[in-house]
Amino acid sequence: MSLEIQTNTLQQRRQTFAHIARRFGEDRPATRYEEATLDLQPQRGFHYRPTWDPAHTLYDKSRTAITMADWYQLTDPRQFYYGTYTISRARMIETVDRNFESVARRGLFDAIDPDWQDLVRFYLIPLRHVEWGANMNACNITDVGCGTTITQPAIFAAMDRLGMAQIISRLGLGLGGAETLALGKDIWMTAPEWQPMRRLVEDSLVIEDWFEQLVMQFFTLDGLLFPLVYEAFDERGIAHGASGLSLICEFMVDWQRESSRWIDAVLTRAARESSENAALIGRWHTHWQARGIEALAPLASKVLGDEGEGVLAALAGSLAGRAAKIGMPGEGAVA
Amino acid sequence: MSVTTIGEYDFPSSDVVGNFHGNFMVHVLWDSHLMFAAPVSLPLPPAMPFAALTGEVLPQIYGKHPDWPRIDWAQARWELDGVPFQPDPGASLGDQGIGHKSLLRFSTPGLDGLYGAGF
Amino acid sequence: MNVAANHTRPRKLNLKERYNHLTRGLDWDFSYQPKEKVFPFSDYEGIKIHDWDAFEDPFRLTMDAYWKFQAEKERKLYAVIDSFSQNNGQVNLSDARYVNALKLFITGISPLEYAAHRGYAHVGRHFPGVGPRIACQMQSIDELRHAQTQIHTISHFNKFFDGMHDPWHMYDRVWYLSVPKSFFDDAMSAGPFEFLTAISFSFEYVLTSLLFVPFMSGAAFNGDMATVTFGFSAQSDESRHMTLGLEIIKFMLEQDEANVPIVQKWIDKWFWRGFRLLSIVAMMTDYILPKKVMSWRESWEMYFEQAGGALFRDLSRYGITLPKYHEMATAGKDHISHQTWATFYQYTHAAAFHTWTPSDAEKAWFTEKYPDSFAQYYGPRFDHWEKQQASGDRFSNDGLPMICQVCTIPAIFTEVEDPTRISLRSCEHNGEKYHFCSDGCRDIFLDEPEKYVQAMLPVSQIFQGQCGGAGLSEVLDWYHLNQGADNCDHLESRDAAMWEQWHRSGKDPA
Amino acid sequence: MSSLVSIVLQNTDDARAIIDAVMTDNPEAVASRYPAMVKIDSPGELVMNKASIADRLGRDFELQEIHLCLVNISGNIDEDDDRIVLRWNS
Repeated sequence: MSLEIQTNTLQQRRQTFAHIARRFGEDRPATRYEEATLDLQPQRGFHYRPTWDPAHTLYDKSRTAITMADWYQLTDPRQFYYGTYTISRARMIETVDRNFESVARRGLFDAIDPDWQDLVRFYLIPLRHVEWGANMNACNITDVGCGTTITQPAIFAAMDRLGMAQIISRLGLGLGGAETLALGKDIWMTAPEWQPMRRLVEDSLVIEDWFEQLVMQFFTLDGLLFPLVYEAFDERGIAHGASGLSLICEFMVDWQRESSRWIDAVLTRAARESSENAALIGRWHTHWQARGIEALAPLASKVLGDEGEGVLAALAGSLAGRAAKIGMPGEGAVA
Repeated sequence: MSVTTIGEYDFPSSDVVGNFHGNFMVHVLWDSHLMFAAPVSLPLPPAMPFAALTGEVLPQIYGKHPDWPRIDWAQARWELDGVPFQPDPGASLGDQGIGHKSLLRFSTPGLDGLYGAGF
Repeated sequence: MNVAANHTRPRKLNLKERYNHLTRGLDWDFSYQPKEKVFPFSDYEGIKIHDWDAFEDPFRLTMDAYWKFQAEKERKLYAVIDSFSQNNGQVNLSDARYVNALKLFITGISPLEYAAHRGYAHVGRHFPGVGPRIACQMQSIDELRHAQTQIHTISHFNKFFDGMHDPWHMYDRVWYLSVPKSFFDDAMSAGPFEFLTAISFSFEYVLTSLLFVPFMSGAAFNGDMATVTFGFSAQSDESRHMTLGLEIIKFMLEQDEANVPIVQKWIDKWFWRGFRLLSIVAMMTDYILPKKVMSWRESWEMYFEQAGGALFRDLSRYGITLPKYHEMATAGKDHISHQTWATFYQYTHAAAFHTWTPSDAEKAWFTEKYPDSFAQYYGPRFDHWEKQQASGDRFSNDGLPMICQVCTIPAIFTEVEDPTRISLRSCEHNGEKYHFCSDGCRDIFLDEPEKYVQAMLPVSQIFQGQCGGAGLSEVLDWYHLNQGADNCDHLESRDAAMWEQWHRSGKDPA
Repeated sequence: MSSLVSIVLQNTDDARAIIDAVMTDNPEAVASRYPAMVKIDSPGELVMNKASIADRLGRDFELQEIHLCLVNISGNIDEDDDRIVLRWNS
C-alpha cells in the first residue's frame, strides 16, 4: 500500500446493504448469494403497460395462482449466483469433455452392441428436443416468475437444459454423425412411441401459470424422466457395452440430483406458506404425473420390455415420497 | 399515430387533474436565468390570484437571484402555453385561462441573467 | 425402427458446422399446439420474417465453451475483487469524489443490467428462431452476471461510503432514477423486435461504449481496479451482445423491405432515448472522475461520430440513415455534461450522491476541452456558486423542476442555436397538455401517445401524495435517502471527512 | 472514404500477444494506448489470425479465447476456424 493508513481509522459504516439488513433485522455481513439475489426485481412504479399483454403490468405478481407474502423466501439451497454457477458447470463440462475424449480414443461407442446402439439412438437422441422444450420453459419462468430467488435458478436451468441438449447432440454426432441427429429428429416427429412425449412437451410450452410450469418441468417430468433414462436405461446398457455412454451421461445424473434439491426446497417453502398453495402444487403434480407416465410408458417398454411398467411405477412411488415430504396433500386431500 | 398492441390498450394519463387534490400543476419558466436549471412545477389552487403567484410563490424560488428584486412587472413579457399573454394580477389563475399543466414562460427585458450567459 | 450402425469415424466438424448441429436442429414444427400460441408475440409489431434460419449467430458459442470462458472470467474478476477489499483498495483512489460515480452506478445502472436480464429472457423465450433465441438467452444470463458483479464490487465501497446502501429501493422511487427506469420499462413493454432494436442495437451497439470504455478506463486511472475489472469483464460479454445487435438489425432489414421504415423509426426513437439517458454518463465522465482520461465531447466524437458514422454508412445499403436528430445530439456534446452537473449541483439536497464545484485545474481542463462552450456559458456559473459557497451560502434550487413526459429528465436542455434558452415543446392529447424537452421526445410521444400518458413523472407523483408526504424531508425519507449523509455538497460530507481522516496520518496521495 | 473498424482490448498478458499479432498482420492498423486498454483502428478491415496469435503465445490459441480480453468492437464480425475478420461493407 502506498499510504500509511492507520487501520483503526478504517471503520466500516455498515456491513451490508440496507435492504438485506432489514431482512436480517440487523446489520451483519451478508453472503455473496444474498447480496446478488435479494430484492433485485423491481417492485413498483412501472411506467408503461406491456403492449404485448396490456392486462398485466411488468413484473406482475398475478401471473401465478400461488401467493407468497415474500417471494424471496424461495431461496436456492445451492446458493448459486452467476459466479458460483458457471464455475460449477465449467468443472462438470470439463469432465464431460475429458470423457468424450477418452471414449473416442478407446473407441467406446463402437464397443456398444450394434442393436443397443440402435436403441440408444432411438431413446436418447430425441431427448435433445425434450431438453430444448425444458429450456423454453425455464426461460419463460425467468421471464415472468416472481423474485430473483426463483428467476435466477430458472435462467441457470435454462442454460443447463441447452447444455444438456448439446451434450446429447454431441453423443449423436459420436454415434454416427450428423445423420444420427437428423434421424433422432425424425423419430421425435414420427415414431409412435415418442408422440405422447412430444404432445406433453408442446402442451407444457403453453402452460399459463408459470409456477405450474415449474412444478411440471422440474419436479414431475424431470423426476420421472431422468432416473428412467439416465439410471434404469443406462444400467441396462452396461450389459450391452455402453459404459462409455454412462460416463458421459453422468452430467445428467449429477445435474438432476442437484436440481431436485433445489426444486424440493422451493416447493416445500411454497407449500408451507398456505394450504391453498400446497393443494395447488399437489393438484398440478397429480395432473402432470399422469401425463408424464403416459408419455414415458412406451419408451420404458421399448427399452426395458415387460419390466418397463414396473420400473416406471417404482419411480412414481419414489416421486410420491418426495411429494409427501414437500407437503403436497395426498390423493384424498386433493380430491 | 397510435401504439401497436395485442389487445385493448387504453390507460388514463397518470397526471389527470383529479389526481392533484383540487390543485392545478402549473409550470413556470423565467427565461435567461439558468441559475434555475429547468422550469419549476407548482401545485396551485385555481382560485389563487395571479398576483399571489408573482408576489408570494415565485419569490420563494427565484428570490435567490440578484435580478429578482429589480424586476419591473409592468415590463415583463409573458407567454401562456406558447401564446403571448397579458396577466391580470387581480384575477384568479383559472379565470384567466391558466389551466392544469399550463406553461407560463416569462422574460424580463434588461434583466437577462448574469455574466452574459443567461445565468 | 432400425438404424445401420455407422462405424466410420465422423469427420471433424468446423466451428460453424458444429454450432449448427448443436443448436439449429433443436426446434421442430409443432403438431399439438398452434405455433401462434407458443410464440404469440412475434407478429404484432409488423416485422415480417420469412426465414428464421438466415439469422447469423454472433460468435457461435456453445454452452461448453460458454461455461468454460465465463468461469475463467469470473475466477479472475473475483480474485481482483477479493484482493481489492482485503487490501482496502478504496484508500488508494485518486479522491473520495470518485466514489460518487459508483453511487450512480449501483442505483442507476446495475438495475438496468437486471432489467436487461429479464428482458432478454422474455425475447429469449419468444422469438420463433433458434439462433436469436439462444443469443438472447446467453445475453440474459450475462446481464445477470453484470448486475451481480457490480453489486459484489460495490458492496465493499458501500461498507465505507454513503449513498449506496439501498439501491433497489431507490431505483423504484428516486426522482432522477426514473430516467433509467422509464427507459428500460419502455423497452420491456415493447414487442420483441423493438426491444432488440432498442437495447441490442441502439443502446449496446451505438451508445454503451460511451459508458463502458472511456469511463472504465477512467476508473483505472483513478485507482479503482475493482471497477475497471468488472467493467472490462462485462465488456468482454458486451462485444458478443453488440454483435447480436448488429446481426439482428441486418436480419430484419434483409428479410423484408417493408421492415425498413419500422426499423428506422425504432432506431430514431431509441437513439434519442439513449442519448438523453447518457446525459448522466456525460456528467460522470467530465465531472465525477477526479483524474480525467477523455472528455465527454471526445468520447462522443470517437464512439458516436466516428464509430457510429461507419456503422450507419454500412447500413445505408439497406436504406437506413443516421438517426433523426443525430445532429442535435452532436451539437449537445459541448453542453450536456455541464448542464446536467449544474442541475444536480442545485438539487444536491435531493440526490443520493454529492456534488461540488470543479477545481481551478478542472476548469482549465474544461476550457481546453470545450473551447466553444465552457468559458462562455458554464465556467461563470461554477465561479459564481463557488464564491457563494465560500461566503457560507451554498446555492440550492428550492422549486421542483418540470419533467419531460418522455425521457423524464427535468427540462434542462437548451436550444441548439441558443445555449441560454431552455428548449421546451408541448402538445395536447385528449384535452390534456404534455410537455417535452425536445423535438425528439415529442416525436416519440406523438407516435405512441397511449403509452407515454402513463408515465409516472416523479414531480407529479410527489404532488399527488404518492411519495411519503408533501414535504421534501418526508419524500427523501420515503426514498430511504439518509439526509445529512447521502446528500448535499461533497465538501460538507461524511465521505470527505472520512477521506481526510484516512489521509491525515499518511503522506499526501501521489 | 474508408470507414475505420476498431477493437479495444484490455492490457493483459494474452492481449499483448494478440495486439502484437494484429499490428503485424494489419500494416495499416494504428494502436492507441489508454489506461488499462488499447484501441486498434484500421481502415476498412482488420484480421485476427489464430496462427499468428498462437505463435506469439507459444501455445495453442482458440479464437474464442479473445472473449477473455475483448472490450469493444466496431465492424461486422466474420469468424471461421482460423481467423476473425472485422470489416465494414461500405
